[in-house]
Amino acid sequence: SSSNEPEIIVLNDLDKSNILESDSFKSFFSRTSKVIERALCLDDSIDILVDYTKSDEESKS
Amino acid sequence: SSSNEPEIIVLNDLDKSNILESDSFKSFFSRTSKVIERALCLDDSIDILVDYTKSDEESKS
Amino acid sequence: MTTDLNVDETFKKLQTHKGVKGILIINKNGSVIKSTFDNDTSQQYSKLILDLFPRASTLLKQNDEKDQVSFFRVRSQDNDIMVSPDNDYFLMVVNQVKHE
Amino acid sequence: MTTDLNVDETFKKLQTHKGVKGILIINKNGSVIKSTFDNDTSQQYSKLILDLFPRASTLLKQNDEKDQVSFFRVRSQDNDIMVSPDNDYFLMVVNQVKHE
Repeated sequence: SSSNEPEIIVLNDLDKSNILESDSFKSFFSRTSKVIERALCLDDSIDILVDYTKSDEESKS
Repeated sequence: SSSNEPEIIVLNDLDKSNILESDSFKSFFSRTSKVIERALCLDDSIDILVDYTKSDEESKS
Repeated sequence: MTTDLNVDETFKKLQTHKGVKGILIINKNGSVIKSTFDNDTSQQYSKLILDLFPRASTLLKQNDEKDQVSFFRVRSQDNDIMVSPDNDYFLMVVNQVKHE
Repeated sequence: MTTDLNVDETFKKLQTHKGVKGILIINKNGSVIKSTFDNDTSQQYSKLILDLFPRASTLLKQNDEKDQVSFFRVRSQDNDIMVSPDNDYFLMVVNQVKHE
């Protein structure tokens, strides 16, 4: 990492707890966890990097 | 773009033509076009950003 | 919008999804809100996401200047790192893709 | 590995895919090999991809240092920019996602 980056602020447990309980966080997590969940399900069903029309050896080339 | 980036070399038509006809390029394009094709088909079938359990208004929030 | 989401339950649900190797939630300043990774790893990922996100945003805006990033992912042969941003926070999940 | 791929046909096939707004092929130095975009736009996208790719790679290597980027994508609500790298080249497709 380059040294001109601002140092990341480390939150204490109370700060984290307050954020986790806030409506803005819950709204964010409700929506984004569903997006990720659907992306995970797609990963489970189809791997776009695999060419199903070929043998395994060729698809690893 | 930052000015310390090397300027992109502009290829002439002959250079492009030679690349497009090379085996290394064809191998690249054969594989990656299939990856993108499968990704496009997934985009057509499932939009992971849409929450199908909600009304449209809520999913736009 | 108020929700009655149980954050712990939803987090655990993601965590128990087959193949999931880790979950990280950070705010837009990069501070770690919740994570399955150790402190150093969490901070490393945080810096990388903050470095990547504006460039992902610029790429999208090249096509439509009003576009905002809703999701990005990076795949290797075996792993998938997915990031979903929304207003003030980012959710990142590292998933090991199964090959059948 | 020799192939008898017809580049023009495959390129056109991608191009006619419903929703596809543009296709770009560049080499790892950012030079444009083939594109549906004008010169300026192609070069802009090229610079952005070259800026994004090493950061995507670093993100993956955080999880597994042997991992190499096979694919990355960025989604907005309406658009999807997909990039697939392989050895010496990158293929990028901009797709407008349909909402049904």
